[in-house]
Order: sequence, then C-alpha cells, then structure tokens
Amino acid sequence: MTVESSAARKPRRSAAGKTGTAGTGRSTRSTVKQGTEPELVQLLTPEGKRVKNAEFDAYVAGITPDELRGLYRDMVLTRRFDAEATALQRQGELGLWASLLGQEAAQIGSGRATREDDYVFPTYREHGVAWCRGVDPTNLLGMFRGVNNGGWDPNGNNFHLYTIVIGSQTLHATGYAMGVAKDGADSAVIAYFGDGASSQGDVAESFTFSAVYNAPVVFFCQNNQWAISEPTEKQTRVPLYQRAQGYGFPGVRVDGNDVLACLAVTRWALERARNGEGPTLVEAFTYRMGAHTTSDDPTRYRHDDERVAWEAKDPILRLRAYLESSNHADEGFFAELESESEALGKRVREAVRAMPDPDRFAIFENVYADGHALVDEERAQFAAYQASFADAQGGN
Amino acid sequence: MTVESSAARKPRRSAAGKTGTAGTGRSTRSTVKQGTEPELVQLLTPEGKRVKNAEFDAYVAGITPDELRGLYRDMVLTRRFDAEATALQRQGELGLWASLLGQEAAQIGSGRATREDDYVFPTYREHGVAWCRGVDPTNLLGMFRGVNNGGWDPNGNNFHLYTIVIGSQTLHATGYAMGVAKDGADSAVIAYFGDGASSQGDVAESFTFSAVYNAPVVFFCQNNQWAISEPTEKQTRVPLYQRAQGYGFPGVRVDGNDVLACLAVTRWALERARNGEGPTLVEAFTYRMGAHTTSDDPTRYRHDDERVAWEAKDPILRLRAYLESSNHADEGFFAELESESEALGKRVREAVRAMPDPDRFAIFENVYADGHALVDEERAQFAAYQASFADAQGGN
Amino acid sequence: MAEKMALAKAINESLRRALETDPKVLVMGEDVGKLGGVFRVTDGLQKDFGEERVIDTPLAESGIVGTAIGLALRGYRPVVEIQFDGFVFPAYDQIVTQLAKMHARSLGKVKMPVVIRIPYGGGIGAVEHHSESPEALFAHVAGLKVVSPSNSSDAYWMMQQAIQSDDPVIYFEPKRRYWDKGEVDPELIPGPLHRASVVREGTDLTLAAYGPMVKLCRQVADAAAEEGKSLEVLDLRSVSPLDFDTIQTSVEKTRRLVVVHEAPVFLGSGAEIAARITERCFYHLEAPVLRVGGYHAPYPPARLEDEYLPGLDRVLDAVDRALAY
Amino acid sequence: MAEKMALAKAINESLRRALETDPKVLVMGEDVGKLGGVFRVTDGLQKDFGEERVIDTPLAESGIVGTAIGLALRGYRPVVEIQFDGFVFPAYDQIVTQLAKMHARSLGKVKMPVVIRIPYGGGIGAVEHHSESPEALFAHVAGLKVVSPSNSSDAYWMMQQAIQSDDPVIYFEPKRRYWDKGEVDPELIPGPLHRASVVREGTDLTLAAYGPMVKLCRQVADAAAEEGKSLEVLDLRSVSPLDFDTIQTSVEKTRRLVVVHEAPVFLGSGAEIAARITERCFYHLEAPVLRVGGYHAPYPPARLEDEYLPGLDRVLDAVDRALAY
Ligand SMILES: Cc1ncc(C[n+]2csc(CCOP(=O)(O)OP(=O)(O)O)c2C)c(N)n1
Ligand SMILES: Cc1ncc(C[n+]2csc(CCOP(=O)(O)OP(=O)(O)O)c2C)c(N)n1
Ligand SMILES: [Mg+2]
Ligand SMILES: [Mg+2]
Repeated sequence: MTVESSAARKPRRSAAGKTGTAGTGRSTRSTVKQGTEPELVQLLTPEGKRVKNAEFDAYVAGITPDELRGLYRDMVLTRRFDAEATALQRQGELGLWASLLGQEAAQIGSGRATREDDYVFPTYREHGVAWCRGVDPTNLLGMFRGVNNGGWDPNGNNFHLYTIVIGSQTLHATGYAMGVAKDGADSAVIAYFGDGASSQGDVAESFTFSAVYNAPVVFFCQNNQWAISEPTEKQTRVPLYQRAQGYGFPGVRVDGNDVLACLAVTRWALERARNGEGPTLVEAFTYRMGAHTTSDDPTRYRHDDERVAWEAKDPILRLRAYLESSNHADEGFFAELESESEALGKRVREAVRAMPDPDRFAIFENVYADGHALVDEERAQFAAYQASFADAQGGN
Repeated sequence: MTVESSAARKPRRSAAGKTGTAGTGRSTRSTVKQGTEPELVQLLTPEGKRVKNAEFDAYVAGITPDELRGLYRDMVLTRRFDAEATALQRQGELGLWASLLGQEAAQIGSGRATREDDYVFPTYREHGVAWCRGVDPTNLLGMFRGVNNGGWDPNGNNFHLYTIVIGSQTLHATGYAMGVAKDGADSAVIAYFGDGASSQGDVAESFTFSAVYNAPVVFFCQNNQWAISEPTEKQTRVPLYQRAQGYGFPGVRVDGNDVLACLAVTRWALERARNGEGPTLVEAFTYRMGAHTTSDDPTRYRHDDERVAWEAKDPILRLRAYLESSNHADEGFFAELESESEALGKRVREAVRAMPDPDRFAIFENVYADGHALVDEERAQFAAYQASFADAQGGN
Repeated sequence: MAEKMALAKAINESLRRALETDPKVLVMGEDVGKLGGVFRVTDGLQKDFGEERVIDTPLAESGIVGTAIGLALRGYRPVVEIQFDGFVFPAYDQIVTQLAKMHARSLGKVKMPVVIRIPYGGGIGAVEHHSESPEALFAHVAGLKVVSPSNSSDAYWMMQQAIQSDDPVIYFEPKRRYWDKGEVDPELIPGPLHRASVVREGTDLTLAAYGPMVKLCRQVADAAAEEGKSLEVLDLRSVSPLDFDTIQTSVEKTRRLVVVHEAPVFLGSGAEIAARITERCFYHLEAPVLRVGGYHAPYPPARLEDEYLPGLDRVLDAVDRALAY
Repeated sequence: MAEKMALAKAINESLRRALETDPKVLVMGEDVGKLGGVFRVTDGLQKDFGEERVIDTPLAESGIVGTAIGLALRGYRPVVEIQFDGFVFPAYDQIVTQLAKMHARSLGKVKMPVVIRIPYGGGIGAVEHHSESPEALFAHVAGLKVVSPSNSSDAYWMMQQAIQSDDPVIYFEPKRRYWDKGEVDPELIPGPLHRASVVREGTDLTLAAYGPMVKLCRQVADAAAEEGKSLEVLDLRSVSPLDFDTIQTSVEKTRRLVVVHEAPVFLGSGAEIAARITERCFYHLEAPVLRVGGYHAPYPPARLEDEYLPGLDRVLDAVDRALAY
C-alpha cells in the first residue's frame, strides 16, 4: 500500500511473522490476524460497476437517479472548490490550504448521510462535508486566509468549526452526543478524524466515553494513508476499523472512494446511533491525492507511483462511469455541471479577493463572553496607542 | 459482579440489548460479543484444585514444591506487610496507605515471572511486585509516611518508582522497552495499571507505540473491579483484555486470584516479548478486598456482599488448600512462616517509627541534576531565614 | 436565613441550588456520584438529581473536559470536578486549546459555560500531586477565568456566579479550608465575581492573598497588630482577571505590598501583581512589592510542607523587610 | 572553521554532531524522518543515522514525551520535536508531572536528559495554534529548564549544551528566525547555557529579550540611536533559570528596563523579571520596568498578527514612556 518500507513493523528480534500467531481464538484471549488486508464494503467498483452487498444494499436501495446525479454534482463542485482554493493559495490570497483531493467520496457519501438535525465535528479538511451541510464554501476560507480562526456559526448548519489540534473534536462530538441522548432527541453526531489522529489519546478517550454512555456518535475515520509524511504503519499495525472492537462497538471498513458505499455505511451507522445502539467506527479507506497542505512537499517521502495507482480508483470517475453506463446522466447534465463548476470557481475567487482584513480591534473581541477587566484595559491602551499615530499624523 | 446498577450500560433509547448484534463477523466489520463474561485462564480453582490448561500448563510444568511454597510465602508475607502498613496508618505513622489486599496472587504470580534483568513499572499499589523484585518493603513506606516521594533506586532492582498520576507509567514502560529493543537485549518490561487507568489516553497511546515499534512490553492490568468508587462498567462495556486486539496484539484474561495462572500467563507474555513478538495485554481479574486507600470508605458505594463473595476466592487460601491437599507443605512450614511473618511485621513497625524526617534543605535537593541559579538563590535565602531564628534564639 | 457551614458544604449547597434551578446544569467527574467526591463536595447530589445530572465519568481528565465542551455546545452547563490539583494536566490541552478559545474562535457564536472545580493547595499532609497550586498556569491563558474563594460565603456565591458565567471558569477550591465554617446567606446579593475585597483595613502595609492564604494573612495581621503594625488584608478572590484597582487603591494608601500565595513565587501570580502594581504605583511605593510563596521545587513530601508553604513567620518576615525600606 | 548558516541549519548541524558523537542520542517526533520535519530542521538525519536513531513517531505528543522518558530511563538521550508550539499541550501532563519531577522524585537516582524542541512564536502568517509562545507555562514549573536561542551560533551551541545536560530542557526555537543566517564556529568554547549576553551596550535604558525578539530589540536600539538614545540590549537566552545577575548589572547602569517577548504580558516571563529586578534594583530604577508583549487574547488570525506582536513602534513607545519618568 505504501512505498515506504517500515522497520517498525518488523519484529526487532527473531520472531518475524510470529506476531499474533499464538492466539487460538479461545474466549480468554483476543487475538490478531495480520498480513491480509480486509475486504472493503464496496458498492461501486473502481470501474463503476455496481456490485451487490447483502448487508448494505438496503441503505441505498431507494436511491434515485436524481440523487445519484446529486452526489456526483457534490463531488465535482467540491473538487472544483478545492482546486480553486489551492490556486488562490498559490496566488497569495490564502496563507495555506488543506486539499481534500481524492477524498470527495468519503466526505460526500458520509455528509449526505447526515440529517439536518445531526451534528458534525470536522477536522480541517472536511470541505466536502461542509458543502453537504450547506456551509457556504467561501466561509471555509477565512481561516486559511488569516482573517479569522473559524468563520461560520456552528449552529447555523450543525457543522462545528474546523479543529486543528488533532483528535480534540472527537471528544466534543462525544459530549455533544451525550447531550443529545440526555435530551431524548433521536438525532446523531458524526466526528471526523484521520488515520494519524487515531493515535491521539483523545480519540481513545472518546471511544471509551461514547461506549460507556452509549452515546449516539459515529466516528468517521478517513484513512487517507498518510499523516503528513507518515504512512499508516506508523500509527497502527492492524487495520484501523478494528480499533472499535476493543472498546465494545462495531467498526467497518468502507471503500472511501466509493460514494455509494460511504453513503450506505454511514447511514447504517447513523441509524444505529439514532436507535440507541451507541457508537460506531467507520474507516473510509481512501487516499490523499495531493500534498498534506500547500506547505507540504510529498515528493520527499512518497513515490508518485502510489498516487498514480490510486488515480485509477478516483471517486468521481467511478461514479461518472456508473452514471453513464446506467444512463442516469446525459451529456447535458455534465455540460451544465461544468458551467456550474466554473461559476462556483468564479464566485469563490471573487469572494476571497473581496474578503476584508479584520478590524484590528477584533483582537480584543470575543475573548470572553462576559468581559474581562484586563482585556478592557489592554483594548483601551491599544486604542490610545493607535490614536497616538493618528495624532502624530494629524500634527504633521 | 458489582452491586451498582449502571445506567450507562443501558442503551438510552429503544434498542436495549441490540448493541453489537448487527455484526456478522465478516472481514469488513469488527463486531462485539457482549453479555457473557469470558472464561478466565485458571490453573487452580477457588477450592485449590489444580485444573488442566492446554495452553498454559507448559509455563508452570516444572514448578517444584519448593517454588510453590515460595509463592505461598510471598503472598503471606506481602499480606502481612500490607496489614502492618494499614495499621501503621491508623496509628498515625503513615499519612496514607493503598492496600493490595486480595491482589496478592496477581502481583506475586506476575512479579515472580519476571527475570532479574526485566524492568517493572508499577502503580502505587504494587507492594507484592516490589517484594518479588527484592525492594525492601520498608522503602515503600517513605512516600506514604511523607518523608519522600519515592524512596528507592529504580535501577537497584529494575523496579521503577511508584507512579500516582494514573496511566503515565505505561508510556515510560513502552519507551523503556523500545530502548531494550534498540540495545538488542532480550529482557522485557512489564507495566502495571488498573481497570480505571484503562480509560486514560496515555494507556491507549502506550498500546499504539508498543504495537508500532513492536516493543517488548507486557501490560499487566489488575482489574480489581473498582476505581475508587467506580465499578469497571464506568470504564468499559466489554472485558478489558479485548482492548488489545484493536491495537494489534493479543490480550488474555487470567484469574487474578490464582497465583499459578498469573505466573504462567505472565511468563508466556514475557516470553513473547523476549522473542520479539511485541506487546501483550494481561488482564488479571481480581478484587480489591479493602478500601481504595485508608482515606476511602467503600461502604458508601458498594455492598459488603460483594467482598464476602470474593473472599471465597481468596488467593492465599486457595494455594494453601492446594499445598495441603498435594502434601507440598506441612504444619512446620506454616508455623515457621507465621513467625517469619511476625518478624517482618515487627521489622516494618520499627523501621517506620525510626524513619527520620527529612532535612528541611531536602526541599532544594535534586530539583535539578546540573543545578539552577534560582534554586541556589532560594536555598540561600531559606538558609538565611532559618539562621535568623537561630540568631534570635541565641540572642534570648 | 444565614447558616454556618463548612466551605465544602457551602459548595455542595451551591451546586445543589444550581442543579435545582437550572436543568441544564450537570455535575461530572471521577467519583462524584455515590461517593460524593473524595472530599464529599458532591455528597448526596447524585441521589437527588440522578445519574443523568450527576455523572461518574471514566478515569480520563481530557475526556471529562472534552466531553464537557461538547455538552456545553449542546446547551448544557457542566460543572466538572478534577479530583486533585495534580491531576488536571491530562486535561490541560482541552482546557487551553479548546475550552479557552472556542468563544473567540467562533467569533462569539458559541459560549463555553463550563466550570472546572479543582481542590488545590497543600497543608493536608497528602502524597505527591495532591497539594499543588497551578493557578498561574491557567491565569496566563486568555479565555479562561480563574477564581478561588477563601470562605464559605464566597465559596457559595462565587460558585453560583461561576456557573452563571458564559465563560469557562477555573474554580480553585482551597482544600485545606474545606472544613472551616462560615456564614452563608442564600438571600445575599453578592458583589461582582472578579472584585477583590478588603477583609481588614490597615494603614502600614497591604497583604494580598486569595484562597487558603487569606486566613493566614488575617492571622499575620493580628500578630502584626500586637507589634503595633497596621496591616490591610485583601482577599483577591479572582486571579484572572486580577482586580488591580482594589490593590492599587490599597497600596496608594499603605505604600507597601506583600503578596502571598502557595504557588511557587517564580512566575506565580504575585509576579504579575508586583509588576503591574509597581507600574501603577511607582511613585507611591516605599518598598518593592515582596512575594511570599512556594519555592522553585516540586511540592515536597508531607513532612516538609510546613517548611515549603508560606507560614506566619515567613509572611511576618516579609512584612518586616518591606517595612524596613 | 566558522561558517555562515541559517538558524534552522545550525540546529540541524548541532543534532548531527550529537548523533555522531553520542550513540545514546536519539531524535524523535512527528515527520522528523524522511520529511526532515516541517521546517527541515532534521533534514537528512534519518538518512544518515537510520530509523533506529531518528524516529518517526505516532501522532501523539503525550506518547512521544512519555516514551522519551522511558528511553531516558534506559540510558538514552532523546531529543524530541513538537511540531508547533500549540501542539505541546497533549504532552503537558507528561512534561509537568513526570519529566520535571523524576529526578527529584527519585532523590537524584535517575536523570532525565531529554530535550524538547518547540518551534515557537508568530510572524509567519500561520493558522491557529502555529504561532504561540507558551514558555512561561514551562518556566513556572520546577524541574524544567527553558532556553531560546536568537541566532545561529547560539542555536548550535545551546543545542549541544541542552543535549549534554542531565536535566530536561525545553528548547524553544524562534521559528520566524529559522532562515536568518549567522556564523557558526564549531570550535568555539561556548559560555554557560543559562547566561544572558549583552548584545549591544548602552547607557540610557536596557532592553531585555530572548529568541525572536532579540533581533527586533537590536533594530529598536538602532532606531533609538538615531534619536540620540543609547539602549543596551540583552539576549537573555534562558527563561529558566533567568540570569538576573546580568540584568541587574545592566539596570544598575541604565536605571531603566523594558522587557519584550511575544508571549502575553499577563504572567509572562516579563512579569517575573519586572518583579525581581524591581526588588533587586529598587533604589536604582528611575522608571517602573515596562513590558511589551502579546495581549491577553488568543493569538489572532494571521492578518492581525502584526498588530498583536511587539513591533518596532510599540517597543519604541515603551522606551519613550520609560525614559519619560
Ligand atoms: C496535536 C497535534 N499535533 C500535531 C499537529 C500537526 N499536524 C497537522 S495535520 C497532521 C497530520 C494529520 O494526519 P491525519 O490525522 O491522518 O489527517 P490528514 O491530514 O491525513 O487528513 C499533523 C501531524 C496537529 N495539528 N495537532
Ligand atoms: C490522572 C489521575 N486522575 C485521578 C487520580 C486519582 N485517583 C487515584 S487512584 C484512582 C483510581 C484508580 O483506579 P484503578 O486504575 O482501577 O487502580 P486501583 O486503585 O483500583 O488499583 C483515582 C481516580 C490520579 N491519581 N491520577
Ligand atoms: Mg491521514
Ligand atoms: Mg481498580
């Protein structure tokens, strides 16, 4: 899967390959199977062929051509938005951008599975999920432009702010879900995190809390194979979806480049949450096609072959092939989408360029909800200091 | 198992009992079995009958009557020491004591499985393990008396200091084990922690690191059913030994009141570590017969029935029954042990009472290995301040 | 109807009142349920308000604070207990990077009405990690408010106010004063949460303290009075924000200031008080602001804590030194 | 043979030298291997010293520091990288309760030669959590040493000394100066790690700074010189311990002190410097010690950082205010 040979996976001493072989599956012992990658839940092959899945077909059984085209549209527009943002960073309009290129299916599939009253806790890369939640994409750019640290009302679309400190939001999601359960509501919560994040203690604690309180939360891990320069082998030696089992709730691995499978599996997991069956871990097996962020240079740590291999599994091409082969979309649809896409790009470009710098006094705003004497004092000093320039200029 | 009815385990909404039933064991999904307590690895029944175990018998196959008596002696003396410490706390000689009452088999069995060059990372309750490592028990009392925060040289017996911040030491153990592997040594490391500690992020991170680096470490969890007032259900909804599986290494549950089983299972796990097979989790299923510490009042949160039920599984009575029924020990042995026990009690009593208060300047000692200007300055000020009293007194 | 009660009981009563009056208030932490907390501060609350309101949590402080943040996002007002001062650090990341910043990050869209109760300080003969005073580590962080009551009435009312605040409040409980009794009047109209109070008037020197050290400073003032020195004693009550106005007013009168806290002096709150009051009162001060506190050393084993902690003699010594200028 | 190199490169060379000379030295952290760290400070080290010495870790800071402690117990000397200032907090518990206290707890039996490298501070237009200056949160904690170089030579030598120290050293790297070039002489005999240095002599006022603010203070001194003011500039280099002797000597001469750091002023290291220098130099000071630093607010978004950070004008303003007394 990765091109990097990982010394950490080699037993250091004699017993190469022995790891985990001691287990017999007896009830006193939990054992580990290794070496073979597990199958993925897949409903669409990379070639766009619809394959049957006894367990999950039901969750997309009623899907209409319109909805399928909708998913396609979501993915295309998200990718376009993302490309635009990358370009804007190159042009100096953004300080940084974290591209979701390649992860559109994981995000659109899972995002479209959520209900309006569900609540979403993203990382910093969930632009596609934000799109599904109805967050205006230009709002996402504020923090990357450096005009704010989070530019939307989380309660406007039940989409929490981007969280940069890895893993933190999984606990917020769990607490939120505990609150949902307390309220007797039947909505659910979904927490996004990455393969790298799976190592953080906070993520483990969120598994523990959600299991103990049976909180209605779905943990949606986008395993995009990389945490900046580190392949998943630096975080785990078994597939990540298995992590859930030891905490007492189910884990599933889904083809993260198959939007239909992601939709189905997330619907299933959210339904479990709504039904009072507690947490679920979904591992969406996908790939970060681009750099970690615009600051990153992946050529330093991975071969391009890998990316090329994953291109064959592109989530958008796959759905397009299916739409075309099943006659669910015609030329007109694709052409119209193309111009919609252009329009979106233009809108984003213009919106970013028009985004004003924040007022300098914003530094002192919202530090506290109820005020704080020191902030007031410093704001006053700052104002006086600023005024001294005005005076000086006025005097000249 | 516990008398407390736990609302947290009840699904909050409709699906009581459904949890985990959705799984089919397919390779894409990890599922959870619930409801039935798993079997324990047991070699001695509560009545002291030796039962066969295909997998673990080999690890105690060669055990001699002498060694069996040794285990018994260890447990009796540890319990005696522990009772003495509790009494000394009541008498005001110690500020606090954390009794291991009931956990002697888990500690002696696992402690005796370690080799001299292995390294042990205890919590604050591993008095029995300390005993096995050859740490003078009176040294353990310093921190509970308040004369130091850890009174022995960790490298003297490869027995690290007691760690009070829950879970921290599991990472130290993992790092130490990474070092052992780097050195190419074939020794192993064992980290103790409790059922409560299993919830700490640090413990999860130690699982991740040890798995990724295949570190030669055994995680020995004494599940004594309680974390102060909280039953294990407040930490997990599945048996704790299963936690390991999701991190890619085996977990075993052993009867923690069966010293022979604890010895066998820990030997097996340490052998895995030595052989380069990486980490193992051992859950010793036992019971905290006493209060959490001398400051605690368990009548506030648990019924005495529970303790009474566990008395029938007493680790010491069990081995005694076996020693007697198998004629491995005679009256003389028990009588002699009784007086050895008395002598130990006396020695501990005397040693504690003779333990001097630390020099007041000890505050400033060992804050740094290489010195620190501020500490020097404060020490000097302190000395001058102290001297001012001497002067004042001299003057009167 | 004012009633005399121990400080711990006053907090208990205050939590009870909050649970009664606001269904969104939750109490959560390790052992807060049946046990009522290791200091019995939550005694009886789970029995009366149920496991849905008074929640025994898994043993994981980051998880406790992290889920409290999530509950606050859902509209709850969690009051979190950290069992001892030395055990707050696993939660430090959630407190500093999330709790403190969420309101600003959201441009004011979300509020974080979370109270974190921390029994703190020494003097009870405890083992390691059970006697520390880490308040400066929170006060330095913007977005948090930090308070510490010194008596039962403040304990009661400051808890009411902390819970009502839409900002995160770190509420440091002076554990060695838990058993001290004082009047609590549930009909009182309390002053502002972050206002210091003059608990004894004096003319020669100001002693400023909070939490457990206020009682000591009163004793120091008594002792000094016998030697004919008139000390003013301030109970700061709040460490973030600090009420510099009240300190300044006092120091402009007395012209001398000694700050006392258990926390290490180096970069303790006394450093900020000294720096800022010197700036504000540069021409008033007859002596430098002196500080009495812990040393730059780990909190020592119990048998040495009396040497480590500020005591009557050490504060008097500082008073004498300040007066000698 | 002195060579001009960027500050980041100087650290890289210093790590290389340590890895070469002491087989017990390890470098560990997120992305320190093939990537060479996000700032390339560890560039090439894994290639040359292998994965056993230069270790890419799981994404878990508590785990990184916790295992480094274990490795130190085993006799290793780990140099840990925290990727950015804002990501050290998950490790704060291990640093404060374990790393800082292990030597004292063991009565000196075990040593903790662990270096924690933290690129810190702002001015690079980064997103949230990437521009903070949390040094006071470490300096307040006994058992830790805290240093920050301002130039390539110090970066090189202070890293050598930090690695050689048997105490844990938090080594704050001024990330916005990573690309500044300066001479590094690998044959130099460096002065003590915790000694401040006078980088410019002056008579009217002392400016004290460390890390990224030293360059700014030199610029301020240049600007002030044009107005006929002679400023002395101290590069403190160490925040714990602080070299009060050097500051005192300077202030006894100049009689005025302004401390500059990026960290928030409130309870920042400047507070301690102000408090202690006022005590030491009470009769010498013509003006209160003034402080220029960050505000009591979360580090703002990049487009506001120039307003938040101390800059030439703000420091000059403080200088003027101090001279106006
Ligand atoms: C606590 C913390 N440590 C380090 C970082 C720096 N960092 C940002 S993203 C990242 C990798 C995250 O990898 P993963 O969780 O797989 O998510 P991905 O970026 O692949 O979506 C790292 C190390 C951080 N943001 N927070
Ligand atoms: C980080 C931290 N939080 C809280 C505590 C207080 N505390 C001490 S022991 C304990 C319970 C530990 O339970 P468990 O891990 O099961 O070990 P046991 O005491 O049963 O041996 C708690 C909460 C602590 N020592 N450290
Ligand atoms: Mg990733
Ligand atoms: Mg326990």
